[in-house]
Amino acid sequence: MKKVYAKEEVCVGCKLCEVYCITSHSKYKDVLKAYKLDSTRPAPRIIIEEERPISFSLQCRHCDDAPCVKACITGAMQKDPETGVVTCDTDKCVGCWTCVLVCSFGAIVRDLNNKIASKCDLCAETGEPACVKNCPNEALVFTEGGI
Amino acid sequence: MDIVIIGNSAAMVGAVEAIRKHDKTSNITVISDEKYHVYSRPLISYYLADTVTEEKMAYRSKDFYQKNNVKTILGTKAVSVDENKKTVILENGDLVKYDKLLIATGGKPFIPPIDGLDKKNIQTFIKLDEAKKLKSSIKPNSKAVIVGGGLIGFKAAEGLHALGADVTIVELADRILSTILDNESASIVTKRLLKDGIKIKVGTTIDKIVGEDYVKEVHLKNGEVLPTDILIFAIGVTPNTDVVKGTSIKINRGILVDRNMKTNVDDVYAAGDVAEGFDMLLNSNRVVPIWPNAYIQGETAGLNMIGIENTTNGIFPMNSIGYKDTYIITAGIINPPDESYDVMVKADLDKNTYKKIVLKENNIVGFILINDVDRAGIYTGLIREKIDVTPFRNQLLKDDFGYINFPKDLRKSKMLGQEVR
Amino acid sequence: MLKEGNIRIPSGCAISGIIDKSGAVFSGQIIADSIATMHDRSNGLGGGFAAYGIYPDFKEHYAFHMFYDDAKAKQDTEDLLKANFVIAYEEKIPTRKTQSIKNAPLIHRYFVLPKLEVLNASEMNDEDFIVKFIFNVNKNIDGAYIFSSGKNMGVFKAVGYPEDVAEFYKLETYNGYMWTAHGRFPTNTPGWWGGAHPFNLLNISVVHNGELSSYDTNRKYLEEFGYSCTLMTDTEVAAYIFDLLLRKHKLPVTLAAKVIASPLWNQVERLSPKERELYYNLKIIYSKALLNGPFSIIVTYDNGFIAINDRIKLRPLTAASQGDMIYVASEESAIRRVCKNPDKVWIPKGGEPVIAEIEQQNISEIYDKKEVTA
Amino acid sequence: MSLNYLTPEFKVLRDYDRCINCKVCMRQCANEVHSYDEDLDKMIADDYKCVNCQRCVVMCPTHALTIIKHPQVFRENANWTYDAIRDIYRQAETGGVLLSAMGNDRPYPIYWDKMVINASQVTNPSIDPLREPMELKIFIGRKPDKIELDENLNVKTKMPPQLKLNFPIMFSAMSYGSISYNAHASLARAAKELGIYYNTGEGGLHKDFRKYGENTIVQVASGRFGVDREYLKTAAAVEIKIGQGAKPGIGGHLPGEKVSEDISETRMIPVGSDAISPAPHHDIYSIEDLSQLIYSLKEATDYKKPVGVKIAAVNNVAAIASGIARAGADYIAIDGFRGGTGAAPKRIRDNVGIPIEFAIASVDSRLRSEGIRHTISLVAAGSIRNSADIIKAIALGADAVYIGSAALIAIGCHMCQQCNTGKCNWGIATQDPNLVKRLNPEIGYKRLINLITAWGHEIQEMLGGMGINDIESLKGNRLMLRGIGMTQKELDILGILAAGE
Repeated sequence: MKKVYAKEEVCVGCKLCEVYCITSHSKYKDVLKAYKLDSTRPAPRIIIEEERPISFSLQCRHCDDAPCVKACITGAMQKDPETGVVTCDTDKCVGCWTCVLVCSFGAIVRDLNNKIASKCDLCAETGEPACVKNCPNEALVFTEGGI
Repeated sequence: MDIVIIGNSAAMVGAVEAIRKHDKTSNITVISDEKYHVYSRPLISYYLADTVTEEKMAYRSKDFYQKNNVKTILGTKAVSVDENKKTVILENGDLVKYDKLLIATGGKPFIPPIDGLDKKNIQTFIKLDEAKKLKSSIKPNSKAVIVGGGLIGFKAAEGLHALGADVTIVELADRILSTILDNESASIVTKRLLKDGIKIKVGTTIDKIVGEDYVKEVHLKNGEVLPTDILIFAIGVTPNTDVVKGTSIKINRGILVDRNMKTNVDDVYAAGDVAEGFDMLLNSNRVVPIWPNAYIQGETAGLNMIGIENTTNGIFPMNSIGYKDTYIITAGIINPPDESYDVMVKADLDKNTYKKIVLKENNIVGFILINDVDRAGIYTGLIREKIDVTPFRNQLLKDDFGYINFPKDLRKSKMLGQEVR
Repeated sequence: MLKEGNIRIPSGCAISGIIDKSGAVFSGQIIADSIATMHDRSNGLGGGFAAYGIYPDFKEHYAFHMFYDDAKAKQDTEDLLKANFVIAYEEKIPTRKTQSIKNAPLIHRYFVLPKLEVLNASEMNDEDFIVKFIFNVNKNIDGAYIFSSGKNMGVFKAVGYPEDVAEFYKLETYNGYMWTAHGRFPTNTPGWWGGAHPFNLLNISVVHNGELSSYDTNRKYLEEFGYSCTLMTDTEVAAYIFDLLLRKHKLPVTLAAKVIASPLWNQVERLSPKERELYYNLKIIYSKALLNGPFSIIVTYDNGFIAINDRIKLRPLTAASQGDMIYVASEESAIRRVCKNPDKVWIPKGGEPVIAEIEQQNISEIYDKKEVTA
Repeated sequence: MSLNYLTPEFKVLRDYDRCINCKVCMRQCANEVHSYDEDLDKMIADDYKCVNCQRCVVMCPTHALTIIKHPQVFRENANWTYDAIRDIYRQAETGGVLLSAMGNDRPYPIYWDKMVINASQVTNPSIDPLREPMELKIFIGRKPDKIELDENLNVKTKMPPQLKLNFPIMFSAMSYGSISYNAHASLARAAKELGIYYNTGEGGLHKDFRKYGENTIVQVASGRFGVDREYLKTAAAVEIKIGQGAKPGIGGHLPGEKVSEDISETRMIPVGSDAISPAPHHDIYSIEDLSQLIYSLKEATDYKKPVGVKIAAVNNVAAIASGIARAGADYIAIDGFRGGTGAAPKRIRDNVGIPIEFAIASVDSRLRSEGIRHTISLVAAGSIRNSADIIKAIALGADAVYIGSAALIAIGCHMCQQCNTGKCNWGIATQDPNLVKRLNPEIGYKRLINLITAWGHEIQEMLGGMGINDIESLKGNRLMLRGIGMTQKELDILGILAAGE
């Protein structure tokens, strides 16, 4: 399946991916409004690691054998059998963080405001991950089969 | 082929989902004494605390059985197994034939043999029915005594406190959550509970129960007497091996299984809290009664039952638990038994954060994280994959420890889609 | 108003050329009739003819055709001529009064050979000597212009329609084995006799319809080889390039054609290794001799002509054959006028030359034989 | 510390209605202009540090930033200008030579902009490059006077080595050290894909880029950095650098702090040591010395590679070029006074040398008058800004052009002229790994390809307009140019007529 991969050699550590991740998952799909108006502004679903000069963003790998799905105590975490996308049903999620415990990528974010596990859904709504689309240096690629 | 699963929880779901990925035709029959659609057992404390409705406790969607073509016999207990005739005997005398059998009966609560157990308002807390019962009997300011400060007791305390009960935990060990916490981390958690008025008695246990029809007070071994409206036993669970008693299926603490989750008897498998499977850290068999293990073991059993060779790498204990704003994630060996382990700790007791990593040789074998729990799974992964942490050992405790601290090759092999399945 | 030589003037034109490959001669009336058919392609500001084989009596002598604006120019030129040449014969070129031909200069011809002692002192071969002399006269003697300088051939040109020019020069009285004609349509000149076509240097004459976009590049390239482009016309440049390629660099005429209308690089890449090597060198060495822009051109030399278009054929050119006769012209009508039933009529592709040569002469083998047989 | 008289050159305008405190600006500014003030809960800016590189402006996701020239003025004075006064402040403060970067930015006339190009009307059909072939391929190298054939039409001429260019454009010499690894990677890869050449500059050839050797011109400069047998063998051509337009007569100095391990290996000098290129080659004090070096390099490369010479355009450039042609060079690159640099003394950059337009015209005229123009190729450099400049350069007599600044602009340079500080926020003129990675060669090479392809299309369009379908027919075709607003003397030197003539 197509996944987001980071090229750390050209990640500039600007964190625009985070800005656009938030925007993409905000009820406004606009940076300014997401930040200025959205009272329930979501947490970014991206982890940015930085130890200069290295930096990269890391998001859910949508593992084939997703441990988070198996470990989830509520059944909120699901892997779509068709698309392979792992998503968290926030209605079911109770914020027990078992997924956080088992995700070896550390890619699941605790959204403490909403007490739900927050993770990359590959911007399922728009079909193209906002982080990839807006990465100013093409350090993120959305592709099949790794890089 | 007829596949029979005794049990209707995580291991069952793991097995069914694994089977149906490859095999759409075999008959699957699920037998359980509980009458409910498969639900999430860990959510009973959330149910108790009113944070989830019964509706939302469904572990899988309502059409789970139908979608997976599973026949269910719910509300009827399986009482024994005839491994020679390949038959499960139900409490109503019905016989269920199997070609492959998965025993996933889970655990049963342990209640010590003490005086006064016959009083009312004494119960255990591992099933939905028990949660319902508890919920109906509790009233604001009810005095609740929980015997056992382990995972179940801890969550029960949270739920009861949320309902306005006056809660006291009685724990024999010197700290609560003694299997997953060390002293320092337990003190942080204890402090948090005390702040909410939850009382904790450690180093002692129940001596006897006093009351007429209903429980009235509990006498502790240290002499203390606790006025009690409701008494909950949460000392622990033991593998529910009743159904195989008297068979040739070998039991130690739980049903002994190999790495395919097969018992010593052909065509009989066991998974979940009832099974005593391989613990990769102890390098021996052990009952690890936690939800994720149950699913994974069920999955492994399911695959092997339909002839797809699959082994688990083994399991190890891991828990994510919390009380309101206090988060606890732990895994593996957290209290090293001998000198051959190394321990790294970073604690900030003012901020109530605690990070402990236990290493054996060059591998992480366990950790405790209190509050600073983000990305805990990276450590879990390092344990699970037995990755040599030597190159970044001194960075393990960093606040923002992550893939960036991995050697480049390791990082890239993990991150860039070259992960080994 | 500036005339040719002071400014570069583009022009449109009609061209026609006829050769009898057997070497038999025929009257100038035929070419005059041919070019007259294309009257509308010229505007009366220039017409002319090149005729080969017309001076059999002086066939070893260089025949200089001269325009003089006045007696002084004539005197100065003749002084210089006499200092350098032995003049076998000289005369005013016979003309007849023609209504539409006006303002004729003095028109003379001289049949000459270089004086041996002067030639030897110059350390040049006689052709280079002649060329230098021509450049000298045309550049330095005000009002004098040598417009024809070959052997056994001559150029006749004037300001006027070509058919009037033929009448003026009494061309029906000349007989040659090869003729070309030109009718001119300059865009911004009063018309100057010297500026009319054909353009000639030694035995090479050029009639040309077109405009060289590469003019300045070609011109500067030629200047490096000692050519002096005094007329600033495209035809002059084209003539010199042929002079350079054919006379000085001894290229076969087929290859000269591939220089001025070179194949594209992607065509070169598809050739055989040997040809690729040849064209690679040819294109690189003679890149600035490529004639760029629209043209159809007939270049006549001793024993034949080459007619060719620019490589994307932006100007008309039709060819025909009947027996030993080869015809080329801007328009088929100009051929049909003098050859009612040709054996074959064709329209050459851009950059593909029509080469027609006297057959009984011993012609060195040329590269592309297919192109030889018109 | 005494008072610094300098006021900020630029002013950062932040639209707080749009600022979302995302700190992208802060993370992207190597000059540390932006910071987040916790007390104010606002992003703030230190105008003093701003060099107007516009990285933050471009990166800001809400377009909240604008950089303007600081409105602070001195009392109006046509003589003591803003720059004149500030330069004195700087020198009074530091006691040092003023350094600057990129090309001469003084308001000298730009002769490209005083020339206009011809097009066909009526008498000569313009050619549509979308329909008709249009050749841009050229060859750089010495050309024989004539072709020699045997009787079977086999070529007997020995063709000297040629560089084949699909476009009459090459990337100018810019050393690894002055620009980043990723900048080199972008240039090299683009050159390969385009079928043109890039030039290592004088800093050696990084081992990673040897694979681009067929599209690489290696430089041999006065410091001889990175020059060894393999370096010469790897390249497609060798260029002796005598001078560059931005600083004729001046050597170079790459400070030791920029000499990283990688650069050290590439330049073949110790890590951390200053890389000093002497002003002259100390083995070339005369034209005959140059000839010796040319032939030494030809020997070293078995006469299989063109050896060119790059000089700065100076007063006597025509005679020098003639000497170089006769000294055996295969091409001459002439760098005009607006050519860029990674660092140059400002006074020299702004005052020494002549415009490339004149240099090319006079060199071409001179070589033609000597009858040797066709024996050598001429490359024009020094601020070629667009395809029209290229058309004009070639019509004036160049065979090809070098582009340096334009190539860097294509990959992100915003002309802040601070290359010498090593803090290039665009990852071009820097060795800071944090900044270098900002230039993604994957993007960079494509942008370069786009630029050259676009210019190629424009050149084809303009050629077609002139009725030309081969760039060769534009070379020295000065009739295609006309001058506007020039003196007769200038027109004469350029060898062009005035518009309307």
